[in-house]
Amino acid sequence: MTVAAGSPRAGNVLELRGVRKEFGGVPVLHGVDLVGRPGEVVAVVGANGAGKSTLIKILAGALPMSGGEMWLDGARVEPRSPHDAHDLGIRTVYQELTLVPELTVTENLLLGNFPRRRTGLIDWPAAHAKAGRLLAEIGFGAVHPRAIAGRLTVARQQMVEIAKALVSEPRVLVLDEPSAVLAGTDLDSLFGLIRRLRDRGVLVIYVSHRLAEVLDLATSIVVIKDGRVVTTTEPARTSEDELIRLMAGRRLERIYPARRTGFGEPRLRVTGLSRPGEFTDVSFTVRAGEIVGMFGLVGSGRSELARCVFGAEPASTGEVRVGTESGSDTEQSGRTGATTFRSPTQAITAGLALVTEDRKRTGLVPELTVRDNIGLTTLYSTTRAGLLDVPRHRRAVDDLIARLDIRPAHCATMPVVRLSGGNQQKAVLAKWLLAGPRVLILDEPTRGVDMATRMSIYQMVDDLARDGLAVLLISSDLTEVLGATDRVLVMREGRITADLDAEHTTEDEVLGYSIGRAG
Amino acid sequence: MTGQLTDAGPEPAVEPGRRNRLTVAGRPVTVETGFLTLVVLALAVAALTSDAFLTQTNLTNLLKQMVTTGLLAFGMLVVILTGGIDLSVGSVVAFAGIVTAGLVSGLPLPLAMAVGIASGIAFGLVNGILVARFELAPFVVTLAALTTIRGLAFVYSEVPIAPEHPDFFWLGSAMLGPIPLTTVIMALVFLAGGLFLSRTPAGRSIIAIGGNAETVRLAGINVRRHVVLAYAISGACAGLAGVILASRVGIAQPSVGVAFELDAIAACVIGGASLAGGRGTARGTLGGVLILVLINNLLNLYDVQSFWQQVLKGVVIVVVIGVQRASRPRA
Amino acid sequence: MTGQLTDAGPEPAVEPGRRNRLTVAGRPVTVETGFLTLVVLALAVAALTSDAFLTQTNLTNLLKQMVTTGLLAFGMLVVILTGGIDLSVGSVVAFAGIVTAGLVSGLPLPLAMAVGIASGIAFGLVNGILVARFELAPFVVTLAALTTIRGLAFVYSEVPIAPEHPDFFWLGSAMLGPIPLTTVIMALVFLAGGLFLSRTPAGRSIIAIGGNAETVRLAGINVRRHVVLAYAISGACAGLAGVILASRVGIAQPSVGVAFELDAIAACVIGGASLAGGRGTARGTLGGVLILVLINNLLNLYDVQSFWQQVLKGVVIVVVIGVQRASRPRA
Amino acid sequence: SGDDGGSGDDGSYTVGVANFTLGGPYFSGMDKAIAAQAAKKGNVEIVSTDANGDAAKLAANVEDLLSKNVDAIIISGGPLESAPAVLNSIKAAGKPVVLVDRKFATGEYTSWIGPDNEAIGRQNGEFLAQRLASGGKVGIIKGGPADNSIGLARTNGVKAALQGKPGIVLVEAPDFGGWSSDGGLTVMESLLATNADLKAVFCENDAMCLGAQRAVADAGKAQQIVIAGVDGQAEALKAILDGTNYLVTGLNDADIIGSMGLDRAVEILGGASVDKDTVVDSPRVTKDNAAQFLKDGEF
Ligand SMILES: Nc1ncnc2c1ncn2[C@@H]1O[C@H](COP(=O)(O)OP(=O)(O)OP(=O)(O)O)[C@@H](O)[C@H]1O
Ligand SMILES: Nc1ncnc2c1ncn2[C@@H]1O[C@H](COP(=O)(O)OP(=O)(O)OP(=O)(O)O)[C@@H](O)[C@H]1O
Ligand SMILES: [Mg+2]
Ligand SMILES: [Mg+2]
Repeated sequence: MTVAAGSPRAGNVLELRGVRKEFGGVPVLHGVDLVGRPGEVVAVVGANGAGKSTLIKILAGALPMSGGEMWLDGARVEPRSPHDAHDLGIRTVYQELTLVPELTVTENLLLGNFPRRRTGLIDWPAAHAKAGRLLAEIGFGAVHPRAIAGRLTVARQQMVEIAKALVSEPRVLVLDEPSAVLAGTDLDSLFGLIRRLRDRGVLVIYVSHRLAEVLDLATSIVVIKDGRVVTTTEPARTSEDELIRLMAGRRLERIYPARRTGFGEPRLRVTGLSRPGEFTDVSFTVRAGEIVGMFGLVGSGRSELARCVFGAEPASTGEVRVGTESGSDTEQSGRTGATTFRSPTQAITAGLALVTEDRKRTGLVPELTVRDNIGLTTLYSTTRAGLLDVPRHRRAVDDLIARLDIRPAHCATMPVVRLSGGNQQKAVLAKWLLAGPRVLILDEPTRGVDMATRMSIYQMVDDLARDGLAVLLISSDLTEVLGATDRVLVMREGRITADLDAEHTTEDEVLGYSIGRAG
Repeated sequence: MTGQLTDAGPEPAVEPGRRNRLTVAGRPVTVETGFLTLVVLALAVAALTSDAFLTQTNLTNLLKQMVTTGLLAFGMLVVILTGGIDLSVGSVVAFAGIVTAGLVSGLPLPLAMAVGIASGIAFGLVNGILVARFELAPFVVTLAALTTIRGLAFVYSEVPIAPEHPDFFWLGSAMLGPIPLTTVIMALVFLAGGLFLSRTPAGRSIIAIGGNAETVRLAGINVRRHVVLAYAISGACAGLAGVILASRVGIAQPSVGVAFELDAIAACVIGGASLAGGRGTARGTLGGVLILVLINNLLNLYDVQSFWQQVLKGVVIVVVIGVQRASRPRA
Repeated sequence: MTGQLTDAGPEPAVEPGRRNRLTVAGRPVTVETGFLTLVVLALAVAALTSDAFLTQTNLTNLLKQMVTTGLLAFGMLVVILTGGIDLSVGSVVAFAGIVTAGLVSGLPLPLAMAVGIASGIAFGLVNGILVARFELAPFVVTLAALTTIRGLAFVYSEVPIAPEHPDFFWLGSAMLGPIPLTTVIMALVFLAGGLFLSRTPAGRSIIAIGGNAETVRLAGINVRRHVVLAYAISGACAGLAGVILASRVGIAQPSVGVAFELDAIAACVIGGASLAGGRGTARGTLGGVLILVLINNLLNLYDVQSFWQQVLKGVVIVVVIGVQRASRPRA
Repeated sequence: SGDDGGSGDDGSYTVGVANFTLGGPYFSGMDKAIAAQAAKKGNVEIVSTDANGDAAKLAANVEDLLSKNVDAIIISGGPLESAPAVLNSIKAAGKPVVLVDRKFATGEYTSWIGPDNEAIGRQNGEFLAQRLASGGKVGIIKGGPADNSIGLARTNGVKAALQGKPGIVLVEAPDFGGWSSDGGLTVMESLLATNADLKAVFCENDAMCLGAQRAVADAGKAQQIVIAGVDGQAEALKAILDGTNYLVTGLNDADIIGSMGLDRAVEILGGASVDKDTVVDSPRVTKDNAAQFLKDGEF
């Protein structure tokens, strides 16, 4: 789509022309054009590292552009700070969570916009009420305004992030992968919200790797590959397959590998595991070669369960057994009657691995290099004469970087924070694969991962399972849970409510168990 | 609830799924109750074990001896909330005091005092600008300031200055009934400061900055300006403390105030502040000051020999923050 | 490259996507080169402006003067890398020194020295356990330790101890050619320490812990044990520094070492360490020590008046970390 | 002469002054007195250093001075007890060293000039004994731990004079006043809380006494408690002269000691043979003679 030079096309709220960005001489965006009118939902899709978040940060005033132009309502603008962008009516929800963890939801929402009394002091009751109203209006009433933000689940934090952008109505709302951590009704609330805003004439810029929802929501779709726009199209004129092909630059056959059969011995056995307030009497088994999915709504207790199985938190009762080894046979954990691993170290020694859901807080050491992050699990096992065997360590890590196609190619010595979100996720995965586990627990492993990479992750997990790895895949993505696993456990309010054969169940059935409608 | 006034945050809801580590009679011990118990317990023990403790002289002493640490601790709290630290306060105390004492002969007393406090603000602004604008580490910036300002105090006057001005003593020794005027001033600082932190946008922003500065910046708030403000407040408090201390002693010494910053920081942490920023209350800090002053007072009343006082003081501080920590839910 | 040995991290590749703020002749000034330039510049200025600077006596002095700060700074670096801080080192210096001097009359000299160093390790272990096991704030734990250990030093001996033992001086005054033995010891500590940080699992873990302790814990590494180890290393370095200092001065005083921690911390930060943890190198810290010692030495050689020395020292430190900061890419 | 130091050939010298600390009026007064005397002489240049209370830094400073090839070194050791290695390195460099105020317990020095602190204390004690003929409680405020033997000597002097006197009770404050006025104030406040019936208080230096005097005044006990200090700090002399309850101090005159120290160094450089130790008189200052000392007491 070419735009006449000179004045921007009438009716466009936002117009980007030839936006370029380089980081220290390395170009990331090569001249991106993007046009949006009021009441449109412009979806931006592209593989991990394509430059979507970079583009969005430029829109938000959080990053300066290296070249190009930005027009808003027919006027040339150049927001130099988030503050400028706010004043221009651009509100942004970033890919990474940006809440102040110590503060309440209310404060996170209203920071800078507090209702005040005549004395000039903040009116707290009014503030909480306002926050509550706002959350309810946009369908996130489940989030308590007085809760401390840092203690909420990632999903709820994401809701707060979204609500924050809507404290005053924006002209342009920019959402960078808002749906990645949401599921079920929360997802529906988000879509409803976007539609309502669209109908009110707000321009929504929407980044997502979930192509089905992109096709459903967007009015136009911009496909970015390696920092260039490859196509601008419309949902009616394209398909998921085509988009994937455009993003990846190649045709992709089937998303999920064929199912395996003939599972081996039980590898992970969890019996009667409980932790008050989080989950109750959970029992399940994962066999060698089996991939077991676990679905549930936000707050259903899956992540807590995983942490507990992994020994990161104590259980009050129950037993965890890996292969024939059980957690802490000799010494019962704490004062409780549980026989579980007392520390991640123990769990890892027994062959467990856990890819946590919050990579920023529990998956990565941000300032360390990619290589050091991945090597973390094998630090103590790759030594010679007490010293780290650097060449061997390096070879093993670099090999995985190549196998998982973590980008950019020379990223081994980059601090891991500088990777794009999806590539960070791959680095976390690599760390655990390097440890050579016998049981792999994945908590939302494909969050923010593009389709092509997802497929390679599924393929990799499948390969490992064929070699006898037992996998527990926790996910809020129904399609993934059904497609990539052999068996699905459904969790509701801290209990396992169903154990279904993945091949013979339906999305509706799983969802039903998760909200207590069926069974 | 009067607590509202000095609470640095709106009360959080009861958090589901989090357990406090200490419980008494089944009820979780919150930071506030755990801490209050500690203070009350300390006071009770003091009253029961020392005849001298509850005498009016001693109680007045306690009130007087809180003032310097108290003022410094409040300013320190504000800086700590941003995630910074201000090691220069002790030197500012010396500088503000000696400048005030030096000027009294030429200027009207209130003006001389204002200059003393203003000098504290000026140093605070420099600290703040170096930290916020030039993004230098607060620890080292204020450590350098500690050295430089101490040097400047000596450059201003190598010898102590004892002003002739008869009113010079007044501020430091006036009593409002049984309560020293300086204690009232300190209380007012905590009251206004608590209100500032809990009920003004600037105060809330300062706390939020300590929690996550980038978020606050992305929310369109000028982070730098708030950080500079925080250091200026600390400077102002240190300046005021310096003026009051000089007036109280009647002599301004360029060497005064060495290691004062340590007690101020300890008071904040004992009062529940996190040195990582974002957490801490005026009320808690005041409690921390009280505990520190109590420790000193009791060790003196029990006639504990000085070295053992040092040994015990350290041990007691660890015990106090241990209790404090145990009554806070796990992060 | 020998640098590998003392580098606490893998060399960062030329990092794409980051702009350095300083460039010289179009090439970005990295931390390393910027810092090195600074050191070389300081040395050049010193050599050109002071006749006394390049004399052998003075250079030997410089080497001697680095030792205490250097040893403390390395231990401090290890603690800082974990995200902690150790304020107690100055008191440990005093304690280790006085205990060694006290024991020399009864024990063989090496054994007495070993006891001095061991006492430092013991204090470090206590600090580490309080921080790691009880999750107390390092700043306050080690501040309390500062007070307690100082008190214990005085309890051990209120008066300085000057041992009669003729060999007591030896360690502090022996020379290997033009180089003081103590400097060689310090250099060995930095060499071994650099190796530890860059090439052992424990060292790498300590750095990672400072970056994100929870991630490290979940990776199966015993975080607590490593944190305790870090404080023990700091205690060992402080103990060694105390023994060397007593031997150098020829007399052990319970009051020695006040505020030593500040120079040690400053050296780490000048050398590029982040007080938030996770970033810092042995090599950089050594550079920081050199710069601090140079500042003092030059101010003396230029005959700057004492109080102005303090004023200037602070200013120079700010300038140095400013240059340092400017040559580091923005976060 | 330049900073390569005069050889003395032209009769000019460079003298290095190593101050352990300048952080107290007495010590900075000493440093100034040395410089003033040198200026008076005309041919002596002074290089002064400050160790900021750090023994290792003192050693470093002396090494720096030796690098600059000074002809002689004066050490104002303040509370420092001894510095054998410092003295050794000066000796190794073949330079004379003059100690002022503080005589080191160990090590070789060329000459020492200073007060007899125990005598000053005794002098104060005798004054108080006279004053409290009918007995009473005497508080003692110490500056710091006994690793500073100056304070210890002063206190021992007071005790020696007062102990065994009928009706006299000695009370030592548990905490130290840190040699400063604010420290003296706080310690006195605490002391008054447990000992309301004090009749007199002795502090190991004037700075602390000035603070203690405030605490006594605030407690409304200025009529009841008399004060005795040591040093002759200007404010103390004034308080004595004004007829307050600050009755006595022992003059420890930095001016005299400092100028004598410089003279001594120059004499040694000139080849004269000098006394090893010289005790400087410390006259007792009371209201009667305070005026005379206040005039020239300039620190
Ligand atoms: N601050 C930075 N410094 C250097 N390189 C950066 C920086 N930020 C991003 N990059 C690089 O820019 C490229 C684009 O990153 P960006 O985060 O925009 O990707 P993305 O399309 O949002 O990917 P994802 O789907 O994984 O979120 C990546 O190669 C990334 O490594
Ligand atoms: N309304 C709520 N407000 C705050 N916290 C909540 C709420 N509901 C649940 N939680 C918290 O959520 C935690 C359980 O969530 P957990 O992460 O284990 O579930 P999950 O099924 O993995 O959800 P998610 O998909 O978000 O990861 C508990 O610690 C609980 O305290
Ligand atoms: Mg992105
Ligand atoms: Mg979860």
